[in-house]
Amino acid sequence: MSKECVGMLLAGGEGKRLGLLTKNLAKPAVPFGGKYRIIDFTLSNCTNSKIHTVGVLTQYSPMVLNKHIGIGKPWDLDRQHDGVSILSPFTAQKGGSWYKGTADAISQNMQFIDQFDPEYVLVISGDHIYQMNYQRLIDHHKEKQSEATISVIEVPWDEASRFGILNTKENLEIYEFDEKPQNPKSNLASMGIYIFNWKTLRKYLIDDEASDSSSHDFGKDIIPAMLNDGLRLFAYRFQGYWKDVGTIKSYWEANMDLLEEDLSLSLNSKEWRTYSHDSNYPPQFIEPNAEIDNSLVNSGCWISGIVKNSILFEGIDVGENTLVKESILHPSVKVGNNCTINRAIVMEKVTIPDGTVINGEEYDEPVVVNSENIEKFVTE
Amino acid sequence: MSKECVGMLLAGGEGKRLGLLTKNLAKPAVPFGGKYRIIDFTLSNCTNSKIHTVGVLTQYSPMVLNKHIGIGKPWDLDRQHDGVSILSPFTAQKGGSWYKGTADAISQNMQFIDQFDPEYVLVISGDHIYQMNYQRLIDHHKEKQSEATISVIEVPWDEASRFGILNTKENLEIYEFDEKPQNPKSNLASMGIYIFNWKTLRKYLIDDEASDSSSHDFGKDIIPAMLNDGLRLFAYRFQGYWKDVGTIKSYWEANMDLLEEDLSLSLNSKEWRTYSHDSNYPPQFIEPNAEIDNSLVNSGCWISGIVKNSILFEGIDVGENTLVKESILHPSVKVGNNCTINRAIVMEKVTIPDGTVINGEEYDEPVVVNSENIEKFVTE
Amino acid sequence: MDSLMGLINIEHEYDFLEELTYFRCGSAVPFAGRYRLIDFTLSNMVNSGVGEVAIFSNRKYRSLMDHLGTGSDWELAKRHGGLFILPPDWNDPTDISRGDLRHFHNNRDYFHRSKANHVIISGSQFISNARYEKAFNHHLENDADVTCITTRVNQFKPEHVSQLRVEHDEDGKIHNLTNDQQNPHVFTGVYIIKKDVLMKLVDECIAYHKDHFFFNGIKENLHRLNVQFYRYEGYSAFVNSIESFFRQNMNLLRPENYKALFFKNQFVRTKISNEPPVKYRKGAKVSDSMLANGSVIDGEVTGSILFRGVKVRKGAQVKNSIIMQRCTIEEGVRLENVILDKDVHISAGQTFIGSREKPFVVAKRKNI
Amino acid sequence: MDSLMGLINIEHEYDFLEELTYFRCGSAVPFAGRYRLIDFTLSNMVNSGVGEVAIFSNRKYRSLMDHLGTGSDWELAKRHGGLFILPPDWNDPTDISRGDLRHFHNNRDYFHRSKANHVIISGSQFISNARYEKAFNHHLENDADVTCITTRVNQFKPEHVSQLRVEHDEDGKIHNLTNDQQNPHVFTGVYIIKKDVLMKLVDECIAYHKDHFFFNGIKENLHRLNVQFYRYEGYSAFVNSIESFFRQNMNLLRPENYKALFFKNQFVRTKISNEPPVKYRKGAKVSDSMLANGSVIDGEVTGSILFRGVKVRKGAQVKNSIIMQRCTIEEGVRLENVILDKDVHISAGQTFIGSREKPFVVAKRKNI
Repeated sequence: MSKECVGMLLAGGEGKRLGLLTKNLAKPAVPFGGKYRIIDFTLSNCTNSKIHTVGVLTQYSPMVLNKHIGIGKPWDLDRQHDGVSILSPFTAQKGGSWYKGTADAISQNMQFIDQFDPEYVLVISGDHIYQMNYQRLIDHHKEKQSEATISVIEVPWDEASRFGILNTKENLEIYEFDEKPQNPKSNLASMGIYIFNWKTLRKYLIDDEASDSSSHDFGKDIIPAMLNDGLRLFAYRFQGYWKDVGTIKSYWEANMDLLEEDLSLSLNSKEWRTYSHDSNYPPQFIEPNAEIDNSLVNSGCWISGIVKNSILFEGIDVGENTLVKESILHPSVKVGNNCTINRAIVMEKVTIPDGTVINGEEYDEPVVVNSENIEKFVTE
Repeated sequence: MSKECVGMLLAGGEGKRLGLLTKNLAKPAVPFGGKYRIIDFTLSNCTNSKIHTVGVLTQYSPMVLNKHIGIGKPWDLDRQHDGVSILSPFTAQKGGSWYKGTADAISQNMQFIDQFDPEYVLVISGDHIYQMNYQRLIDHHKEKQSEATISVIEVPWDEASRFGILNTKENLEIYEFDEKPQNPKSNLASMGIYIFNWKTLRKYLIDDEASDSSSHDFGKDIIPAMLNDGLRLFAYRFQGYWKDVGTIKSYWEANMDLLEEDLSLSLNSKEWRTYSHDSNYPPQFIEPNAEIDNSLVNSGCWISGIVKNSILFEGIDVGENTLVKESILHPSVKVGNNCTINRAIVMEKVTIPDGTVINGEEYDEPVVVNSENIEKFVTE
Repeated sequence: MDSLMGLINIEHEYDFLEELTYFRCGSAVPFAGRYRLIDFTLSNMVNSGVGEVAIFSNRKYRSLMDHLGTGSDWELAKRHGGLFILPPDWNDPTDISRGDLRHFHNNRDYFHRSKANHVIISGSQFISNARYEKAFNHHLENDADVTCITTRVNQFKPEHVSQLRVEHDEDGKIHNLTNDQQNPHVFTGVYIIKKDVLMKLVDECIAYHKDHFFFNGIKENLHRLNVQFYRYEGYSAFVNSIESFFRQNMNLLRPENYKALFFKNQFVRTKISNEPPVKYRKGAKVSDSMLANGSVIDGEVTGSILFRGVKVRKGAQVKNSIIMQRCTIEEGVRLENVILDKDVHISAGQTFIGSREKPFVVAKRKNI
Repeated sequence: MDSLMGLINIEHEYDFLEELTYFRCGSAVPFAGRYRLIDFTLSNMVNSGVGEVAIFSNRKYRSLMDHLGTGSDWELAKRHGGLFILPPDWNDPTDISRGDLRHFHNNRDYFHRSKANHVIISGSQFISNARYEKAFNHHLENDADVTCITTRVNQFKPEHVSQLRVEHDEDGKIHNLTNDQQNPHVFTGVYIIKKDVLMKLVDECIAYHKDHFFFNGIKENLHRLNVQFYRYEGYSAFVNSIESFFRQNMNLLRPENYKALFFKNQFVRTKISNEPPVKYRKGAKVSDSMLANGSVIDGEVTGSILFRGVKVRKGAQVKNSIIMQRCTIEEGVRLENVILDKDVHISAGQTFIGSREKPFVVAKRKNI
């Protein structure tokens, strides 16, 4: 069964800079936005862009991620012949190997892609927050008769040296890929979203596998090799909200961004829905003395205290005379009475005893609280 | 969500003795019985026994197997909160490792089992052909207040030395496990089907993981350790058809067994259905000059010639004036005109040109034909 | 092995919720922020391990079908078993059955195909979060033909008037079902029956031209059947009028009732939505209320129940009201003791005030 | 982007297959070994990328619902889009619509909710394995209001009498739909229409008390609509009587027809069964036949079509017959030119012989 485009979603990374948040959890599975996991944004982009064949490449601590994706139902990807497939490392007659890099992960699953005989392969990763119609990218790719097209976003010039920068001609044809340049010639940063002609990519992947010196990475090896051979590569300019949630600070910020009134990304959009699992928690219950201001609150919450500028996942209790401020509470967190939680990220199922005070400093990284370090904050 | 029993289905083996049949295919995924794959029998046993939570442990060449199991629909295992989960090797903060043995595969997925908080864990493997109600095994296990119960089958005394033999007291309590004994004291062979109290097994798995000398195998390490500690272990006597299809000869025989009239295993049973994928091939078409005798023929076949004592999977053509005898033809095999196929196993999608003669010797292993060695048989 | 199959029989439930049932059957009316009435009985069945449930529907079942879909949100979309919505569709000219017996008669197949040997039958007006396993064990232990699930009413309300009362022997056998308004031992409308007894009684009822299975088949035969009762002790409510509908919604704003209905046993299942968390914007004031996801609040909400996707704009006040899915309440509106059905739009500046006993009801999709 | 939604309108298909439609609508009648008539048009829609299909059903739709289930076997069990079986269920006392217009009127929501801007409408009597993409492109390129899919009949048979014939201008615009029996250019009953044109015509038809959307809305308005045609060239058949049903089944035993219907384009989709391969036992004799899985053959079968799970015992002879699901034909029975509906049991030793023109039909579940 032939498909025009197969999506390959890289979800195997460990996300070390997210510290406690990814201790036993793949980064794409980290809770986000009061209801979602990070990968939901990319999976929803696939569904909304009518990319119905998606391979999800997992490797690091995949259990929660696998369970979350499950049969793909929330994304309408529970299909008989295509839909979502989880691709983990495996052994073959010549032995097995772990995924050594982004390109290697795709190489090892060539057989998976080949069975759909696609024209294009879309390579995306499961750790960015954005809403994007990949069909527009594909249209642009076709129009330019490109071999590979990379989605880019304009970043402020003074931050450009933190990104992989694409230098292009006026018609957006790429002539150079500059990884974290000291003196950037452009402010077009790669979003890690690639569309390739499968025939072309297939050849480069085979060559890349054979090379001992390669790190088997799209940005470092495959794209430079293609540029080197003079292939037609184009950039596609994306306009809208896009955020890499690679650190605790950027994770916190991206969550807080959702409270902005005029963000171009909207969870409430009817045209571009963000899909996730929905549990059967009852509606949230707001007690007579509760106050909630500028916050997102999910089902099953029971609010008796005050919640300001915060994101509350499902099944959370906020006790009486308690203040939760500029914080993110993951599912099933129970906050007792007379507590103050300020600028904190509290992880799933943590119970915070009465009277606890957790105070993050204003400009520091927010405090991450889990069931092991909670004791630190409890004053007897 | 607590479950009484979680099934863990070992499907990672390479099945080397099946030669060409498992060259790029996990053994449980090898086609069987005109429509099925070997694992269908075990998965159907789970469904029919109302074991709705099943982890399938895969490692070797899992692509076809994963695709076959998919979301578990044919077995009614496409469920939101449990159903079938494919468990592949993965990495964690301390790195990753391949499954080193049957017990190690379970150890690495303890977290998966723990989330269901089960009383019992059923360990089965995906490479045997049998129809069995696991609830009876569980009942027997409960009745005997056993810590671990192993399903056994009586084998002829003169073959007992080829099996793992359980020596039991009269009440079926096991006092010794004898792996391929030269002088067997019993003819009760282990079927590789275990039911454990999860609490007990969990402890033994942790100890076993810590041991450097262990091969991390249920039969070789876990069961002997339990017996050594004087735990109550019982055998459960299974009566019925059971076959390990570990070699090409036994694979062929087990297929041919399905043509027997009085086999206790029946594909046509309404009480114990064997579930598998069903494609949308049209009904089989039998031409005016065709003859079919004592055979199984699946949908989408187009028969012009003669078929005797054979098993034909879906989408097969048998040309005019062609004889197919005592053979197994996997899906989409096309046999031309004027051919003779005798005692052969022809693998998926092989096209056999007009006039080809393939003749397996009566007592030898049947000939396995794939798209590479087919040339050998073609006489120009 | 003894096992249960389910039947929700709404044939005899007429349009008991006035405006709310003009275009849908009562069982499909929204309740408690994100549910429909039928969700409670259906969840109870599924949570008690019932794997196949049929619904005998009568009229206006379209929104019920929309809500239930394939049944997958109740784990009932299966190859074997599952959910069967059975609208009336009979074309046998020789069929002489009447009332709900027509359903039983024309859906014999449903009962015959199943391996279950007992049937649990219910309507949609009894709201609870119950597990039926204990009742089923009681039924089996007493080798009952029928076991009626009952409850004790502590405070009589109008909705109890029509519920049958139970009189029983010392050994638990029901010998009478009456309308004695002083008797607090009330039949919930949920009962378990042996499948073979069910089929036999259906045949008898049809032969004698009866038209109500429970009244004619069971109530009139108490003397010759072994009819037991099992008393359910948890939180429950009957909803059979606008007044009781409004009051029973509001009762859930008492914490102890909310906890008893939603956090005892398993969760009540309902259609999975895909709504984001509630967005409380700057200046929102919400208290003493229950809100479902997808709502966006700028204004003031007290003592109210908001379903999914409700918008309350700046300066609007919503008090003691039930606001169903996707309603929009524009700036400066004041609502009190009001029920808005789905998709109602209230333009800026208006005021609507009903009473607790007679809430002001606005029908679906009205634009006021 | 231009896209298509589907509608299968069987409101006007009366009980056209005699005994076979006593208890089921025509679209649910088994055909060609493992299908039902509706599978062909439904598969064509799905294979052409249509993601939502509604069925306007009228009476006797129960077995249709059983067959289609959740729609998952046609890949139509989705959260968005999917399969909508819409039985008649209207309760609006102000509704004045008649005939199939009642369906269109009461299911406006279905059309409004979809993002598709064109609708492909069909009945169930036209059997083909078509992809509609080309017809849709033709429709778009000509900016047609309606595009009728047509075919050319080479040999007139009774089933063609009632099919409309197409007269068109040189530029492809249809100016007349007639009953001219000499005209081989036949309308298949399948057409594509702009959604906004559809909705407008529905309103007009209702306002003028019309009762047949195609006749009154389209055929009577050919002069003011841009109605184009697209000619389908592949294998096709009309089934609208027992005689054509029998003949069109038998026609599929000619290899070229079987190949043209089943191996062109994608497979025809149908309900997934779980039957094992056909078991040919020792001594079985089968030729010139089509067999579905689950059958067990000991006897002799020639020139016949056997559905799933049919048992032909030793010494039984089945010739030129259609044997539907789960029939059992006991030892020594002789059948010729016979149609057995589902679950028929023919006891040992009997002989039934019909004629090609008037096959002997045995109704469902008969035990003879």
